[in-house]
Amino acid sequence: MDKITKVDIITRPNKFEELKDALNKIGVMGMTVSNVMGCGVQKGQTGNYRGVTYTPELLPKIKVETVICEVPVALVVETAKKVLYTGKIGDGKIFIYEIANVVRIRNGDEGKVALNNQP
Amino acid sequence: MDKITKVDIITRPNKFEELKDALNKIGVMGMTVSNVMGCGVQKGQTGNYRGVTYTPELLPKIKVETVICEVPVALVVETAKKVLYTGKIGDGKIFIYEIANVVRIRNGDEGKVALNNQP
Amino acid sequence: MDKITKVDIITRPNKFEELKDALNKIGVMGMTVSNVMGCGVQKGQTGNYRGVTYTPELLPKIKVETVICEVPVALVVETAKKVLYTGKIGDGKIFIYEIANVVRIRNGDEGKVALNNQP
Amino acid sequence: MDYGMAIDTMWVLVATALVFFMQAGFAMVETGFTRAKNAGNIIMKNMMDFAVGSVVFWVFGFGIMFGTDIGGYIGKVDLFSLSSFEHLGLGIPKEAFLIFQTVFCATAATIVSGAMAERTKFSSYLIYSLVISAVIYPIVGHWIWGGGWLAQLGFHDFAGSTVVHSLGGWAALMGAWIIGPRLGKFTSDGKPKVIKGHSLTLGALGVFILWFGWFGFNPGSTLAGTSTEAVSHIFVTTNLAAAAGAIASMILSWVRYNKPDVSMTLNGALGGLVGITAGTDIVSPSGAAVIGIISGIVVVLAIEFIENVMKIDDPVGAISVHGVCGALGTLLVGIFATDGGLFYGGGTKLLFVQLLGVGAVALWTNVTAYYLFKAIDKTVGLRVSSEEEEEGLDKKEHGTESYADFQPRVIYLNSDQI
Amino acid sequence: MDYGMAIDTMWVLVATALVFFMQAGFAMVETGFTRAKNAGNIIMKNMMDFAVGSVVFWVFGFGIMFGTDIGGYIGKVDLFSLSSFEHLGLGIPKEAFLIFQTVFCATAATIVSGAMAERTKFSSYLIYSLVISAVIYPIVGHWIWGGGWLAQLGFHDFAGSTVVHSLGGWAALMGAWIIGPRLGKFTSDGKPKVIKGHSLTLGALGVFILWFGWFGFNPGSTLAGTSTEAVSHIFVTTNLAAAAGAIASMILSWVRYNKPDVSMTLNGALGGLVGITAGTDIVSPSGAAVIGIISGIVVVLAIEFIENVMKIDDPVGAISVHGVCGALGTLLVGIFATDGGLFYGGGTKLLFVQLLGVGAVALWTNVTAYYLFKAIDKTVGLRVSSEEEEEGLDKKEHGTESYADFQPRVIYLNSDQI
Amino acid sequence: MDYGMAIDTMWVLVATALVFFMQAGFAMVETGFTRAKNAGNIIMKNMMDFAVGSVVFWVFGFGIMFGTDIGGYIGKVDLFSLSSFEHLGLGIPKEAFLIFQTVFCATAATIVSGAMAERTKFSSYLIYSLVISAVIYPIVGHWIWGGGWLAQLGFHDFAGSTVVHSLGGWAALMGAWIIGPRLGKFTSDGKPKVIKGHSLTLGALGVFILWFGWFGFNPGSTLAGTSTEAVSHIFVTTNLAAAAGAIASMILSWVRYNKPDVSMTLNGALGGLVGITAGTDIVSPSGAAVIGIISGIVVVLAIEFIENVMKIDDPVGAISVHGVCGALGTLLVGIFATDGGLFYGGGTKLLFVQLLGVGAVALWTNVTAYYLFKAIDKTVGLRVSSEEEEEGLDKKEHGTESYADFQPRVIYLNSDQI
Ligand SMILES: Nc1ncnc2c1ncn2[C@@H]1O[C@H](COP(=O)(O)OP(=O)(O)O)[C@@H](O)[C@H]1O
Ligand SMILES: Nc1ncnc2c1ncn2[C@@H]1O[C@H](COP(=O)(O)OP(=O)(O)O)[C@@H](O)[C@H]1O
Ligand SMILES: Nc1ncnc2c1ncn2[C@@H]1O[C@H](COP(=O)(O)OP(=O)(O)O)[C@@H](O)[C@H]1O
Repeated sequence: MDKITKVDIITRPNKFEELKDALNKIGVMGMTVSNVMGCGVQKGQTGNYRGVTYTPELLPKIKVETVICEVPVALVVETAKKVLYTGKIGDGKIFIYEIANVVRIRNGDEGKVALNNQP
Repeated sequence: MDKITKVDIITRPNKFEELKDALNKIGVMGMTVSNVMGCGVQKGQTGNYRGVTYTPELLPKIKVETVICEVPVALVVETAKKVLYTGKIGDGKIFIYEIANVVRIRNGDEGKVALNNQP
Repeated sequence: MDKITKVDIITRPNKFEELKDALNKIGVMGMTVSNVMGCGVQKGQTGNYRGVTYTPELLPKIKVETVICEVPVALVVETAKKVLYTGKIGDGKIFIYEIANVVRIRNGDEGKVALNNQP
Repeated sequence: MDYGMAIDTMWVLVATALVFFMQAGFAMVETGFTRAKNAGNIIMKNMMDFAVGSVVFWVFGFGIMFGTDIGGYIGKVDLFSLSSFEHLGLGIPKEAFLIFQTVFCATAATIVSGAMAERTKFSSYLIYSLVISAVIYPIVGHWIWGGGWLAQLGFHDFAGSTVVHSLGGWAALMGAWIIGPRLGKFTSDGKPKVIKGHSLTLGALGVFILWFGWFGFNPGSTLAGTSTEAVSHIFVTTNLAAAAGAIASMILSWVRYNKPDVSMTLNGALGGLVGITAGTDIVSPSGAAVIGIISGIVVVLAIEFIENVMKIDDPVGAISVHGVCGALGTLLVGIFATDGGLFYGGGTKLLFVQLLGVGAVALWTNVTAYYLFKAIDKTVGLRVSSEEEEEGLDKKEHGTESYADFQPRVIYLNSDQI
Repeated sequence: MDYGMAIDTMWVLVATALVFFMQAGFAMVETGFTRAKNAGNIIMKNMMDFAVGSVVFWVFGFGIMFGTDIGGYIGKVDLFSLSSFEHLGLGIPKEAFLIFQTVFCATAATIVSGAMAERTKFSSYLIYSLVISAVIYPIVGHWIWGGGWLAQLGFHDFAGSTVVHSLGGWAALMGAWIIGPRLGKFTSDGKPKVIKGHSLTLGALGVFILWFGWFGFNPGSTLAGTSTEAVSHIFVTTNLAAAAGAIASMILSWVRYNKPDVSMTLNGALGGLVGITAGTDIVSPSGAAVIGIISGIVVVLAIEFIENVMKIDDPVGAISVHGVCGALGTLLVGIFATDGGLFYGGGTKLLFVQLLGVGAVALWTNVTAYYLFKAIDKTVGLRVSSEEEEEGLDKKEHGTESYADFQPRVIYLNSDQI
Repeated sequence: MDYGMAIDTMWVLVATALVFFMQAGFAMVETGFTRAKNAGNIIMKNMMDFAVGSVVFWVFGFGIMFGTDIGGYIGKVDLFSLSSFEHLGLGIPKEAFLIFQTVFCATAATIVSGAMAERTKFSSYLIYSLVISAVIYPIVGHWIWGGGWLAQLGFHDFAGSTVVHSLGGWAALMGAWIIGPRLGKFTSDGKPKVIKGHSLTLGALGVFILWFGWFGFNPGSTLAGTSTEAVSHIFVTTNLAAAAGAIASMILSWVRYNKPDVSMTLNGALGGLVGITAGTDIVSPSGAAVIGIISGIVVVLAIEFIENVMKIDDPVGAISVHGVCGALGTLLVGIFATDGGLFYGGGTKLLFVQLLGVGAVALWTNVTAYYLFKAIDKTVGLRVSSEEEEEGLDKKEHGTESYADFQPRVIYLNSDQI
């Protein structure tokens, strides 16, 4: 069985559309996205609510999870880096895991074939 | 230490109740669920907002994460497939990972025992 | 390359602030948090809506994901356990995985260095 | 200058505006008590039954309701309400009376949308809405307010507990029964499950708006701002019944469910308002408070009965609030009317007339609404497909969603009952 | 036909409806400025203090407030407000006056719920609500509007800056102080933390509704639609004070926090409305604008003072808006009254009477409210458990949740302060 | 006692309160149809244009609009509206007239905020708001309602289809055009993309409130509650046009997009209301229905045209609803006026005068608004930075967020178009 890898990309919400288009272009068609809150070096814009000043330490981020097999991991990472890079704190992180198996429920496909997105 | 496995099931939101009941029946009692948005072959229903037509590319999905040890992975996958199968695009995917360890905070149990759900 | 580990902590939402402070103190500066719903031994408070009684089986939880390398896993687990422990059902679980790699988008750092949080 | 007429006209028109605003109240209550995925659909129904009702009542309904009486049963159709309606002997301009009656008609029509919420086809709802405003409501209206047979018998329904509310409630009963419960509302063995509303705050806002509008609905029905004692009295009884209804429902829900239930309390206030509407002018403040208490208790029991025993799914409690409390309040006039009521030594005569009227309207409405909904079901179909229902009517019937910027909680829905 | 009385009655009743609607405004402001997990509880409090207040004021309060004067301090109790109250010499039916006064009483009662929001036991709140409507408010009302000692001294509080608003505000002060701050409102070293409201839009809607209702509150207090110059003048001064208050708060918040603060601006509009209420009939438009500006500035400073210095947690700013601006506005009558005010050559006589009245009401209310809340605390308990508070009062006190279809943002709450 | 004046004054003041409440309606429509991240900003704009407008119109605008005529073009400035304005020959107190005109002025001002929503700097909006209330609106008001040249020619704009609505609409056109579309509104090749509103329920509530307020806007413009026939007629025509507009838009959207569109239907009701406002007193009920239908159709087409062809981004459809339907409704008076209209044998004279008036106001407003917005843009800048726009104006302009307790759906925004 080929190596299946999961790539988790945590980044700015407004970058999603571009990221999705870029990943689609290199053949990554499936992904799962969620709203998360990030805590890191980047801090939020200082605000003021009824006279009390505060600085949010949690910032809205998105987590894009994509499981790949045929498309090389390095290409995915490169693509994501290119699209998401602004050079400012808060660009986000990419986490890479190995994965044991994947199953497509619709037709029972397992492994690599479960990831090629034909209808 | 026994092998601990994490099974992530991404599927249609309205299937959750059935899935939960089926998993409970085979002994999987604990799970963590989140609202995610899925991007894949399935596309949303074309809509129209104030005269502009659009087709959502992100669809509401749920991600059910369950970490198992005694219950065989194959049984979990079979059960999920049976319950979630409709044969239509968008049934979703199951991702399987190995996991290094698990800790139950309440009593400090680690590994396999941390997963048997007695109160 | 040093071993990179991901620690997922699923616990009560109102514990987040304390947990974050405690993790910061031992050097874990970055984390990603999401709202999840948990299903386990713990059941919700029985409610009543317009005359029908119900007991929620899904409870609001948070999932704190943190990827670490220099800080020892055991220390993170110990710290989390100390802060999150109430002894009551529903304290939550800690899942530990190995991870293949991590990339910081802002500067392309990979692996261990990508995790040290200097601006 | 006829100052009296000017005062009366102003009064009726201010009341008209207030009663119109009740449409916003209905919209908020109905949408607040149902799910977010159907919010836009409910809004549309509320908006359209008022729009359609306004036009249809002007074209047909007003004539049927107030045209020259034909045998006590129906008024002469008068397309576009063009004639002078002098036989009514109005103290205000015809057009003031027309618009006041229009907003009442629309109130009756809109009651149904709550009971049939979250599963009714939009086009079918429009048909229903047209027929009730053109025919079903105006005929009952003629019987009671247009000089028809019930009016002649001395039936007393001052502002419409029966004409407006119970009529709407019975139509709601037939609609909700024929269309069947929402998917997942009952377990396979018939136990009701919880389907929570999506915004208690909007629901409560709706109740406040309705209560506010009721200060037009009841006092406006004097058609006379110059009747100062009467309108003042009506304000007092209306308010006390609503307050007592809310308190009674709250206490009963506290006793029965261990906790004071928010939505039941809101329903109790509405039950009190519906209950007092028939006798608001001729019961004492204490009588009003008692009517409110009775309505507040009955509305809770009725909601439970309809759901648990009859297995009918009425998401907002419209049948209980409008149908049951409307009928009940009309009957209670026979008991609490200070002139002619049973408790005030008036014997049972009025009570019997009230019973007759309530029964006749229930019969008429249930029968006509039954055939109407059956006919719609057979032809265009009454209910959306189960796929549409699951995805939500907003997406499927209107191609949109109501809360695009918020993360919906898609699970949770059917998973949290005992 | 007495047209004058008809016009006056209509005026008072229309005003009654508008003032009633302010309950919806309070409900929206209070719920919008607090957290989603307590929204249903706040709704319930707003609904129930009106319901309970309506009944209690009718049964007891009205007599105490307007019954035959006993020594200048209290009116004769008149159960169920049954007597004719002829000594009042009303130009409108008694029942019109009763219902108008009822909605005023409920306004005073409801102010407290905002200041004690998110932590008060529901049953305890009901007790408070009953006592303020039955005793605390009617006695002050008697002093000032019922012909009592302050009225005899010439104290001028036209529509209730003191009677209604500062009374409510002082009760709120005692309540919020005795119950203590919400969990997490202050750091261990006493620095205030941010707890954001859950819906600025509902909060703003509430402010618009209140402003709208104030067009009944102030002009209605003439009790006479025939006083055309007076009511017109009151409309102008009421509106200008509100507008000036909003502008002043906005500018001050801009200066102090670098950004024009939404919720402070909303509070500023309310502060202006409360401030003008006492003198709306006897200050000039320019005077009204100045009173609005002063109120708008003071409300911001008072909110900061109460939170930062007094360490009292008032989630919606009720103490500052109603207590502080109410007292202040009443004093400013002594300065800006075109007839008798200090700036108009009237000397300090009126000002002293105003000061006396403001002080007396503050003393009375703070003392009675203090003992009331202490007594409740000792017996049934004032505050929910900390577990209930954390989970939210909706779940724990009412067994429900207000926004079932939306994913709550459960973290974030206490984690984002400096 | 002059009862007639009392009745007229009450009428105007009740109408004033209703028209004031339309501000809440605008706030809800505009915020509901735009994104959650800008909700607080929109609220602030709506609150502040009323507050600023109230003050500025009192200080300057009222004099310019109603002061002694200078050459037919402008009234004599009268700081703080102090003189007696006897030349107006009012049947009600001056202050009643002042406050009634104030709420109309604020309505004109507030229209723009919707069209420029989600990208305009708050401080710039305040400047615009001040200038339109002080100068642009009062001058047109003088031409038409202040005895100016258009009034002298017999131009008929009863309650302000042109004076208020089309003026606001044209200013909105210039503003939205000059500031440019929201980020992501058009693809690089100019195709419009979907940016959904965040709450259809609040939007619908706003429409109900506006419709309710219109029962003050149109009938109040008689300035006479004693004109019983006229006010009753106006109620009927206003309501029918709104209903017909909603139905027409719904049907057209159903035909064009295969589904009855919620927000278009809401716009249709508003289009009907705007369209009828000019001729509400002198068209028949049938004429009103036809005007409503035409407005309902045109509003949909105009929204499409402005977005697809003109590539102007008007998030709430303000230009189409107020500008286009306002102008159109004014023209249709020339056709449907039962006395003088083309279809009623009155020839084209009135139609030409209407055309002239509509054209003159369009010219004046577009030119002055153009230079105003350009001047603001050159000096303080009209638009927020793109970073601010992306994060949302609530955070960046006001340091807060409107819905702190709900998980926002941050993705989805620009990603779901064809
Ligand atoms: N060690 C970590 N584990 C999990 N998530 C992390 C970790 N470090 C950072 N993140 C996520 O990445 C986001 C961006 O990180 P941050 O330190 O603010 O900036 P940068 O990505 O530029 O280093 C954070 O908001 C958080 O969601
Ligand atoms: N490669 C992938 N990585 C992560 N998630 C995926 C991947 N492919 C699909 N998914 C998830 O599975 C869901 C269903 O996939 P889709 O291609 O639409 O249909 P099917 O499951 O029938 O193949 C998607 O919405 C997405 O959430
Ligand atoms: N096997 C599992 N896989 C994934 N998540 C789990 C598992 N067991 C428990 N959880 C998560 O942990 C939470 C707490 O578990 P629960 O059994 O209620 O109490 P405790 O943590 O005290 O054992 C659950 O709500 C769920 O989110």
